[in-house]
Amino acid sequence: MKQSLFTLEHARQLTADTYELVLSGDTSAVTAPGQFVNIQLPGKFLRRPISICNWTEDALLLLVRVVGEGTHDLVRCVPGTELDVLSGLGNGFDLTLGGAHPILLGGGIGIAPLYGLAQRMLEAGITPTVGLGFRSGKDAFYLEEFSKLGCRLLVATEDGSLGTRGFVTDLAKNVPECDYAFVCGPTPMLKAVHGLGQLTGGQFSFEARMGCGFGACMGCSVPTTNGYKRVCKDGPILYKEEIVW
Amino acid sequence: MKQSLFTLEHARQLTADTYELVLSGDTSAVTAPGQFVNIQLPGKFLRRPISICNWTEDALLLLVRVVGEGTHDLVRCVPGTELDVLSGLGNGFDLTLGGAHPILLGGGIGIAPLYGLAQRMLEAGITPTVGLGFRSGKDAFYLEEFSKLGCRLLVATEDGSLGTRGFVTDLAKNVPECDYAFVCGPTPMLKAVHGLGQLTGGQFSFEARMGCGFGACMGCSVPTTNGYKRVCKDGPILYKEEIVW
Amino acid sequence: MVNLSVRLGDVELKNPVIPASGTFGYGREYAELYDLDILGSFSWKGTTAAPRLGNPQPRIAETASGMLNAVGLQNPGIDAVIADEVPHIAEIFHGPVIANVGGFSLQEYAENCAKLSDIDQVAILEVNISCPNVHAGGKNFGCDPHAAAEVTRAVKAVTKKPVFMKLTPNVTDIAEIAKACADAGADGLCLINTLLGMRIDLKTKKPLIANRTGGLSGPAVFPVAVRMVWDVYEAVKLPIIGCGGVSSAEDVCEMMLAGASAVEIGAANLRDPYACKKIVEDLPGVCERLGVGRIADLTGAAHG
Amino acid sequence: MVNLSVRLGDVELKNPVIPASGTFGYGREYAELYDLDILGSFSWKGTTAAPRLGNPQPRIAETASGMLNAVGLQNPGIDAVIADEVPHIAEIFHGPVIANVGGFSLQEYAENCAKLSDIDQVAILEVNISCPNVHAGGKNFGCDPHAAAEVTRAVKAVTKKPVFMKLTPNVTDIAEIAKACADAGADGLCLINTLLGMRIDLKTKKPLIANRTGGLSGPAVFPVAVRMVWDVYEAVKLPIIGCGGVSSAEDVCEMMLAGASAVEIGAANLRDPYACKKIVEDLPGVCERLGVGRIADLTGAAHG
Ligand SMILES: Cc1cc2nc3c(=O)[nH]c(=O)nc-3n(C[C@H](O)[C@H](O)[C@H](O)COP(=O)(O)OP(=O)(O)OC[C@H]3O[C@@H](n4cnc5c(N)ncnc54)[C@H](O)[C@@H]3O)c2cc1C
Ligand SMILES: Cc1cc2nc3c(=O)[nH]c(=O)nc-3n(C[C@H](O)[C@H](O)[C@H](O)COP(=O)(O)OP(=O)(O)OC[C@H]3O[C@@H](n4cnc5c(N)ncnc54)[C@H](O)[C@@H]3O)c2cc1C
Ligand SMILES: Cc1cc2nc3c(=O)[nH]c(=O)nc-3n(C[C@H](O)[C@H](O)[C@H](O)COP(=O)(O)O)c2cc1C
Ligand SMILES: Cc1cc2nc3c(=O)[nH]c(=O)nc-3n(C[C@H](O)[C@H](O)[C@H](O)COP(=O)(O)O)c2cc1C
Ligand code: FES
Ligand code: FES
Repeated sequence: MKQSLFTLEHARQLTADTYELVLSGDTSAVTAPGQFVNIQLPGKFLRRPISICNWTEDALLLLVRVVGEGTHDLVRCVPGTELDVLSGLGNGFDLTLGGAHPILLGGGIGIAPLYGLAQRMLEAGITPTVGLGFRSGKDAFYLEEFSKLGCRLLVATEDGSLGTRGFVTDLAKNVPECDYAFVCGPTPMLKAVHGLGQLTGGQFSFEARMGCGFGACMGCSVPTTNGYKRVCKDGPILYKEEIVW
Repeated sequence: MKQSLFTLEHARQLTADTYELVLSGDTSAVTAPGQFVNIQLPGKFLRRPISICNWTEDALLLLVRVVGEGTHDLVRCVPGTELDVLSGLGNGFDLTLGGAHPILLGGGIGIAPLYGLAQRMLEAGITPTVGLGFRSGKDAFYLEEFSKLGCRLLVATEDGSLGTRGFVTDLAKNVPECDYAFVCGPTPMLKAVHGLGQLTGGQFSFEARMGCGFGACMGCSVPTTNGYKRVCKDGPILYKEEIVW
Repeated sequence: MVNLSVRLGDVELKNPVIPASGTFGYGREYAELYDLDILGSFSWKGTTAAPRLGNPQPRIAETASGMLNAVGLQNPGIDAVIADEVPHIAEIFHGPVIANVGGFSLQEYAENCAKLSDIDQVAILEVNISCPNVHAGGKNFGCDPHAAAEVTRAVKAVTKKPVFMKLTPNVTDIAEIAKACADAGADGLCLINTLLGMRIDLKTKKPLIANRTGGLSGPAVFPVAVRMVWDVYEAVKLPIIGCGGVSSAEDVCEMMLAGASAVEIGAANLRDPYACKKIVEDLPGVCERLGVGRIADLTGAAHG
Repeated sequence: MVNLSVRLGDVELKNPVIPASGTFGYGREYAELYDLDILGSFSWKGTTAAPRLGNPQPRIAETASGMLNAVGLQNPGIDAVIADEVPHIAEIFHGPVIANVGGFSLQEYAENCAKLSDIDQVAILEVNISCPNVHAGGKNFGCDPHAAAEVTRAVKAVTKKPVFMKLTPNVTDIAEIAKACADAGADGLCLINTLLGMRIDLKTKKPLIANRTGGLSGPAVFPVAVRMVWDVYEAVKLPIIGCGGVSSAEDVCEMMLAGASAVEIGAANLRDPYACKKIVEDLPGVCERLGVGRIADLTGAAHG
């Protein structure tokens, strides 16, 4: 973990409520896809945890969905704004454990960490299938970006306005040969994927309301079969076999 | 009183801790020199009261001394910053009551409202003598501005590094023919001036910690011979004969 | 169309937005700014028998997301209020008024309330029991269930107007005080008054407030107020006016979910004189977003 | 050169800066960030007899200038702390440690304190009495002077270590509780713990904290903490650790002026993991500006 100032370079609107942000700064603390940053915002007491969508040596890519005041203020920062960021938080995905053809399943804003994961998998010679779920076609984003990476891309929408009608679980069922999943999305989705019979293993990215984000306060602890784990420090990635609903 | 947005046009440093600010916006609520504005600052619950140094139809001139976080943040606003301002607060000076040759006495940042007052007096054919007091020569500001108005200017410093060594009371004693004073400065100065035998009358600008600044909370009330008065609404200008120390 | 009307017992308000006592004077200053008739009601400045000059300066200090005040119940006294303010209020506001009453003895509370009982526009007597009892060594009435009940009984004995007891948060168990007031016949409750707080000036090394302590209010206290409204809603069946740190239409809804039937807004008016107007204007939109057709349905909806 | 050293009874600290219990774990996470030896001390996470899993999620909510937590004393239990954490602490920190102890019965408090009595590095036992007494229908020990005194006596009977009772602010008269602890033999006091608060989620219409209420801390509570430290300083002659909303070197000084001999910093560490380091670094400059050569001289200097 590192505390440092990042500069907002640009913010681009992707859908009605979703934005892509590029922050420049020292990313040396980032070691794995699936890690997150915790961003201090003026007037807010607690920081806001946001997954690292992707990163280079000197820049972070974030995808942010506006749900409240903090995310609202964040996406409206003008380029040049300096932000106090804790970077490189959490364990991140272990991409070596998913075999050669894992499936990456993301729902809504949960697709963010899968992008950097997919890119690094491809660099490592792993060819993931990516299944992305959205409420409707107008909520979809980052399809082209995932395509350009060169991975197989499946899309589902709840209203069928884009891709398969249904959920990411339906996408997974169509590729029964994929038996290891990397998953990020809302809790009901995580739970549904977790219940898929075809999976022998998987890594699931969890969310929790956080006090600190670096393991000090026990604010984010959840029960697992290995005892309580801190989503911020021992997670946010939990493994299929340890998850307790 | 009016609530509206003002835009910071420029901030100029005058001394180590004193700044001149120009804010553009609707000044229609300002009716007299000696009134003040109450400025909302991000992250501060209460507004900050600042005297109107001078004003035009569409701009306010303020002089601000940095004493704490609020004034620190205010003078560091970048040009273009929008500020939520309550303007035209307080009673202001009545320049018709001081005769043809009143004296204006200001100490430190207290000289601010005297500038607009002096200008309006001159416009009305009144020729004020202005006595300004500072701790030392390096703390002095706005001497040229006052001179340019065309009024008689006297300066005192506590260490004698500029003008007369001493206080504004010493300046007043040198012009015994002036028997009506318009005064703004720290409380000990107000009190000393109030005690000057030569004065038959005068108007004194008071400060108080304020909850609202527009008369609603009684946070700023002080005793006078006319009962309690609200510095923000019935003041900040109190008259010599009603002042109780 | 969202229905914003709410009831406080038999009193109907067009909406739940009520400027809180001590932050709205007797309405004069705000009437110059906006039409007060948009408000559900307003609670006037705490009024005592004799005129009170209040505490020495300074009376105000800033805190993180809040403020301290030690105004000390400065008011012109009940006779002057009835003579000068009540007729003026009738001109600037045409809805039901909440008369906030202070007192330093049972007798004073009762006399004040009796005097207000014939004024038609006064719809509710809000009895502020965060006052020291001069007959009990300055112990605060609101900190003791017996004293709180005694005030309630004393006031109820002299008036037919609905009596809402305004509770102090500086107690171990606010539900206990609420129950004591309810058992003594209160028609409703208003909570919270300010939390006791203090700031010290680093330069002078003395308390910033001349009176040493002041009452903390503003957004800082909102979670404490919500918790206490919840606790009191569980403990008694009386209508509750929720108060403490409310500064947005969302806060109004949150306070109602905790159990409030109407909501008072204090310090927010001082920071932004148009706060209550903005809240009234924002409420329909917030209710629509929450899928609420009748705002009164929010009261207590987070319970059970 | 400003002298930053302070005393808590017989315990000397190199400076008054102490991370507060529950926001610093057992030091591990912060030791990765900075050299803990710059600190006066640190108070470890509230430790109970049995390991505790704590409350369900969510446990955290944001408030204006503060936060609510309902962690529920999650900790590995005293035996695991002694076996695993104490030896590790000896590696990462070489000053006196404050051992924060929780308990749900007199017996549990006493047993926990007895177990910690032989650990050299533990300089002070900080007994958190904001816990429900399982033998008294869950009534909070810290809300009743008799219960607070009983805990004090039970603990003092089993240990020679200095015992600091950590008081809850959710009481009518904190000075009364402080006096009860003092009379029962406490060596010092720590205050305040968190204020009971609550937030409600407008979308789900349910409390945001799964446990319904949480403890409010952060800058929002600072004026309440300063006031209570003042009151307790006037009431008892014991050393006080001031706590509640402190987030800057200036706040440390203000808390000391109110009567604190040393100062704990809680929520500020969560917002900024380097908060205590920055405060330690800023203190000399702030003291110089205030003309203070020995920071210990600030303690209580605003009184009398
Ligand atoms: C590990 C992790 C990774 C995340 N990655 C992303 C991401 O890449 N993009 C994105 O848009 N969002 C992400 N989130 C969710 C994001 O943190 C919340 O949407 C955000 O904190 C909401 O803040 P707000 O002020 O807009 O909303 P409010 O509801 O006003 O926030 C109030 C409080 O609740 C907390 N909170 C609200 N929702 C959540 C939530 N879902 N999870 C955790 N805390 C919450 C806030 O942090 C704040 O403390 C992630 C959350 C976690 C825990
Ligand atoms: C009618 C009036 C006119 C004023 N005109 C000017 C002016 O023209 N130029 C100028 O530089 N200053 C002026 N002041 C003083 C100015 O308001 C304070 O210096 C400023 O509020 C300090 O804010 P801060 O956050 O920097 O200091 P802090 O000390 O951190 O402020 C903390 C709180 O105390 C209040 N406060 C602190 N000092 C004063 C004070 N002297 N008077 C009233 N409230 C105070 C603040 O408003 C705030 O609420 C005036 C004050 C009044 C009442
Ligand atoms: C300046 C000021 C004066 C107050 N005067 C009174 C009063 O006279 N009577 C009363 O019952 N409450 C009084 N209060 C308390 C408020 O009515 C309200 O209960 C409290 O401030 C909490 O609400 P808030 O956080 O919205 O301000 C006063 C509050 C303030 C800020
Ligand atoms: C997440 C969290 C956990 C806490 N856990 C404990 C605890 O285990 N024991 C205890 O005595 N106090 C605990 N506290 C209270 C703090 O030690 C401190 O008394 C309180 O938070 C006020 O200080 P602050 O405003 O600086 O946070 C906890 C506070 C927080 C925020
Ligand atoms: S958020 Fe503090 S431990 Fe995870
Ligand atoms: S500051 Fe509120 S009445 Fe003057």
